[in-house]
Amino acid sequence: MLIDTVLFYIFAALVLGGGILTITRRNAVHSAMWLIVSLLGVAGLYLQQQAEFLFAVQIVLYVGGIMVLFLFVIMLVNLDQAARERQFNRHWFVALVAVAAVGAEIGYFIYRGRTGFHIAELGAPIAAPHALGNTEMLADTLFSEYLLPFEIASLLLLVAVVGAVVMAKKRIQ
Amino acid sequence: MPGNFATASDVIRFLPEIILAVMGTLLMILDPLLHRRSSNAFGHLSILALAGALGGAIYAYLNGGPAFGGMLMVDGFATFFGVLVIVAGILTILPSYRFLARQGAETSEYHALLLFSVAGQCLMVAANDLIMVFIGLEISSISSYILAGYLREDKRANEASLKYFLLGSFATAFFLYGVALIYGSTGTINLAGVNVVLSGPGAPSLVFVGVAAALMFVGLGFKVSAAPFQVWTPDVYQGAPTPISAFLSAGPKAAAFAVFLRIFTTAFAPIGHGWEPLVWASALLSMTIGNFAALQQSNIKRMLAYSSIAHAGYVLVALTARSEVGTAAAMFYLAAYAFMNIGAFAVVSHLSGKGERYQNIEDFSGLAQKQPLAAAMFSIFLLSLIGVPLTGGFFGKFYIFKAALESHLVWLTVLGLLNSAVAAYYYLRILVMMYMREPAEATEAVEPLSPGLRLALIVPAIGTLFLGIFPNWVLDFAGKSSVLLK
Amino acid sequence: MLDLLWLIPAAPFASAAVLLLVGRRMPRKVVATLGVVSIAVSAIVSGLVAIAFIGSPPPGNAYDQHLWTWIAVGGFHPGIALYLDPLSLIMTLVVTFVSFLIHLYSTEFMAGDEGYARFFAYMNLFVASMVMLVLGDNLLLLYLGWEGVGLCSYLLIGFWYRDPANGRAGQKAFIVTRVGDTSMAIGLFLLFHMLGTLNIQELMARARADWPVGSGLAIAAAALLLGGAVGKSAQLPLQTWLPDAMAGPTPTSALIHAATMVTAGVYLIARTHVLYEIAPAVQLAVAIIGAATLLLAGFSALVQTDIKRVLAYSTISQIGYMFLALGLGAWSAAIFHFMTHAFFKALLFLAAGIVIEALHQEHNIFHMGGLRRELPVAFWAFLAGGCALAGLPLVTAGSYSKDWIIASASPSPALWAAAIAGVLLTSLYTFRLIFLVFFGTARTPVSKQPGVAEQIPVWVLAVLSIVGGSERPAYRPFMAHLFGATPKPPEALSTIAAAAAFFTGLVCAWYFLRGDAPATNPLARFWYAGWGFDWLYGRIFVRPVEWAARVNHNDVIDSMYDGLATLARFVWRGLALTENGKLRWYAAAIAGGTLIFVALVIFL
Amino acid sequence: MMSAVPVYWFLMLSAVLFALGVAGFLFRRNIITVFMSIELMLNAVNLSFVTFSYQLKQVNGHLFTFFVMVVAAAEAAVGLAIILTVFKNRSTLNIDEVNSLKN
Repeated sequence: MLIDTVLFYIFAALVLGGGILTITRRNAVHSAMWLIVSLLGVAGLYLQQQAEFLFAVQIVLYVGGIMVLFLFVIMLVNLDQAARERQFNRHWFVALVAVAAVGAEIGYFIYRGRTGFHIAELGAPIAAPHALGNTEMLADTLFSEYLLPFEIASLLLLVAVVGAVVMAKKRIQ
Repeated sequence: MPGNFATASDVIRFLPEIILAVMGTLLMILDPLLHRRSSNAFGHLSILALAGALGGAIYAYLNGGPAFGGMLMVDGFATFFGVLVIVAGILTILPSYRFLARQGAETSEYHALLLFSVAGQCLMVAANDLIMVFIGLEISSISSYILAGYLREDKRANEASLKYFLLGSFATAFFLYGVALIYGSTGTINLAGVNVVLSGPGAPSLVFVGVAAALMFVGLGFKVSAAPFQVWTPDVYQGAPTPISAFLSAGPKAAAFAVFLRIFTTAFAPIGHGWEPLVWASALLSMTIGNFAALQQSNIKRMLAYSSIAHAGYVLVALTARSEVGTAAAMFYLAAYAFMNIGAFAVVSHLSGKGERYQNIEDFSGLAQKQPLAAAMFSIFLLSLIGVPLTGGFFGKFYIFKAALESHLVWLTVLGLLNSAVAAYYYLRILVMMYMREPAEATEAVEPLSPGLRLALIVPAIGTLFLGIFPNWVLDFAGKSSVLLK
Repeated sequence: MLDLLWLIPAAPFASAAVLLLVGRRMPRKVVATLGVVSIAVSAIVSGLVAIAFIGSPPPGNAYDQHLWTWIAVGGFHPGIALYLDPLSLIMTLVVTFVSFLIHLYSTEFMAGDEGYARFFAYMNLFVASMVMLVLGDNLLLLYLGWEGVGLCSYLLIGFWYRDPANGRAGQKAFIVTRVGDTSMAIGLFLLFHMLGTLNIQELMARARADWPVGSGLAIAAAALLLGGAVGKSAQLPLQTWLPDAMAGPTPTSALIHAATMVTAGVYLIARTHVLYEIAPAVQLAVAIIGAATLLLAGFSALVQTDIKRVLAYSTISQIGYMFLALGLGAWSAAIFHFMTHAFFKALLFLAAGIVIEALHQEHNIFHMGGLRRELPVAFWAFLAGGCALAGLPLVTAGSYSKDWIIASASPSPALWAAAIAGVLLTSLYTFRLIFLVFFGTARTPVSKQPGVAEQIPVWVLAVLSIVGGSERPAYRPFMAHLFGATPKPPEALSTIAAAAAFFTGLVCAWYFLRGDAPATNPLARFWYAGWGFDWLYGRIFVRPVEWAARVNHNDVIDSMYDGLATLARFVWRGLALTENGKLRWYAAAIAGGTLIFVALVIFL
Repeated sequence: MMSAVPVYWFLMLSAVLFALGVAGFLFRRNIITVFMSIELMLNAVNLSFVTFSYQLKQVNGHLFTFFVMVVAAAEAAVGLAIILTVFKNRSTLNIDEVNSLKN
């Protein structure tokens, strides 16, 4: 049990440290790198909560796919110029207070409602996550109950492909 | 049920989306074959697709019911909004022919994205599960982001697209956080399920679900441009291609309102007293900000954007009523609004000229002399936006305020009426420009009305007047369909 | 015959639609024919309907023509339905008939104007809306007509749009009446909400049954409706728009801003008189507003230099009489005065139009003079109209209606005195106008004599201004069905007092008010001109007049509206700041909104 | 089986991460970094979903997370394309300089 707690702290540190550095580094490439660290931390937390499939997807899709895309774009644009610009706006203090307030608010109410999560459990759980193994259970649900969203997600991706092509095409005419 | 693939009835109830998705894909396939030869063909095909989807939606309604294990609910409500967004799609395409030709833009992707967007909205309005709401919303939004920046050489369109995209994703994150909290506190993301848990014994505390509702309000309020999440609207409407501004103000807005109504009057109905103050405040803020900001606005697209914010406020008044009459009133209003607003934007698009040079209210000077038909139709739309009797806008407002009064929202009603009094001023300014000024540069340069545009003006005008003179039929249907919880 | 009722609004509406859409391409003859004939149809139909109605009154002395059900949801079924009773019959008759004459006049008056088709389209639309307002059997139709006439008024005031001042006048009219309209809309909503029906007759019946006399709801509803009436009829404190509205073409001023639209407020109150009967406090307010307005507007009329503005203030003042009558419960007297006023005021405006046209758009009465011989038609018309307006006893229509009102006021000495003082003022400004314009020496050459199309309406109206009051004996029982029989007030004393006031005014005007310079500062001017002027007159009369004129010269109340506009601009500027184009500000707004919303939920 | 870590710790962590994302969105001037902040917010949401799912012994939350990831991928493709176009037209990625549309 102790190991769980220790692992949680390690991953949480990765998540938060990565997050903070993501939004404070001047250089966009560094930000992206720290974002990857943060995402890996989240992946670790998934694993800790027995979401193996999502752990894999997080690494393959997020770290391997999305972040590479980010880096690619950062390389494409003029980095030097971006780096020279002031990175924070003048009203950062006001914004910081606002954000702290948002965080505090949500945190406060999660803390207050922490007992609330147990109240609303819908009867008996469908099945313990381990009965079938996470990935199998996920597949089972995905291809029955969630068939429609799964199919429709393809439309979403098609839209994204068309959209990206439209935006990236050369001159009109 | 689990393990089974789609049944025949599932497919029938899903017909409009299938038609739209298939036709959209077809457009992309035809692109290399048809390109340059006849760019109008894509427009024709899209209208065909939308007409098919319209038929499909009606056929689906006749065979209505839940589909895909309760993911979708094809009922009167879904059909009403489905038909609405499809018609909005058709009315967007009609003025687009000339518009795209004038700007020298490709037509295939434009129409494909439009079809996809409409498909996403059809999903949204029928969604009975938060995951479908989310995916529908995203399909509709992502296509809209691109469409807003479709003229990618145009700096303004670019900027509109960027702002819409970044702020949209920002708001969506809040929405998702709300969904997560709902899931955490009720253990389900099915709307009916949420309702059951919330109204049953041992429901989670109001604070908890209330915060979730507030966060979801952020995401949906953004899409319908309700204050204080309306900030993007003027910039995006101004920068986007005019037919797309029209579309944004009708299709995605109506669909987002449909989701709004469905979630808040079914899933969150048991905690109505919790979210009512939020909607109340947002309604009042939207009306006031929209109307006052529009007062002195000189850019017509921005002005219509502010007016769109104000109209979102009126619909929120109906939502605040928390009654079936309110829901029906919102439905009717959105239908009327779609007609009058798309019509108004069609006139703006007609006049804007190459590169959308003419966007000022002064540019409408003397339109009545040059093109009496366009001016007369525009007058109908403006009068309807004001809420003059015999137009759809009047009945919409009347019905909304009636619903509000029945729910004892006296102050909101009075403030709403005061607001609509203020609003008349800026709409009439345009009327004055058209009828009481000499033609100026823009009106001198205006091109003759193409057949497509003629339709794009006359159809919404007929719709607006029809809803004002014979509102019965639509009101009946809305009244019947507003019973979302059986 | 009664089933032709629908034609009365339909004919002008159809003509307006045609003229708006294709009028520009039609030859002027066709435009004029269409514009006039459509109104003629309305007038003839209303004549036929009137004959049928009076000849064989329908059961209940009212006729309801249901055209189709507008909506039928949630237990209420307002229809497109017309309701004809003595009140709406009189209103319709007068409106269509006077409209017809004024349209006929316009065919010549507007002949040189490039916006010919537009003019007739708006005018026809106006007539259709006005008739709808009068005949509508439910609040929705009433409101439709109300908004419609407001819109047409706005469009017509700014008709000669090349002068920006005209546009401003139109906007001012719009904004000021809007204040009243909003009050009325809220009042209508209140009525509908509390009594659960839109049908006016049912509303009144239910109000009478449900609300005790003096109940808060009745007072609120009556007061809110009064707000609308005050705005539309240019009564205190919303009177300031009407003089500026004279920027419109003269036939417009005659039709909309004198004879018909501005009396819509009177109609509204008469139509809902039940409400005022159960809200006596508001009814008293109506009387006081009427009395105050008729005096203040009378003072203002006395010092104006623009011929049309004199008439405008006179209109405000005369509607003040109608309000006074309404406030006194003399409903029929108010409507009777509406009718005679429609005749003589339209006549005065049309005659003024002839004068203005003849003198190259000269509006200043101090640049006129001696037109008695140059423009005899205008002179005789003006004389007939002026006598009716000022109430030349026994021979003019105006005296019959006004004496009735004054007699009704006799129970209240203060109101009675105000009414008599009003007669004196009316007589003063009317004859000042006549003397300045038609007597003395000519200052501007006459360039045009009125043609047939202008003369016919003027003659007809002149005759009506004289004899239009003679049917009063028949009128009184006719209206009694609706308003209840009221005992005929003793009129002898009032008539004598009014006659005395009339002649005093006439004589004073002859002696004191024929100065040949603008009376912006009458005291000084009169000294210089050397007209018989004595210390008493200066002390007792001119000073108060000057004071009243200055106070009421639109400044006080106008600045209030300016304040409103400034406030709106201020709010706008604040809001404009939030739209600064910076994405991060927008995001901050969204985040801030979220913060507040979440806080609302947690802490509320 | 149950982790010794109280469930609301995960939720707190997720809330803080969400707030960090909001902060990044509001502070940063580089559009790409702003966009990355959105990814942080989405991850915070996902973490909440997984936690709740674990708590409820369901896989529905996992599925929602999965779809959020799919959507994130789609948004990334489209968003980066939009950002590239903006850069091509304006040669800047400073978010404050993209403000030609305003009152």
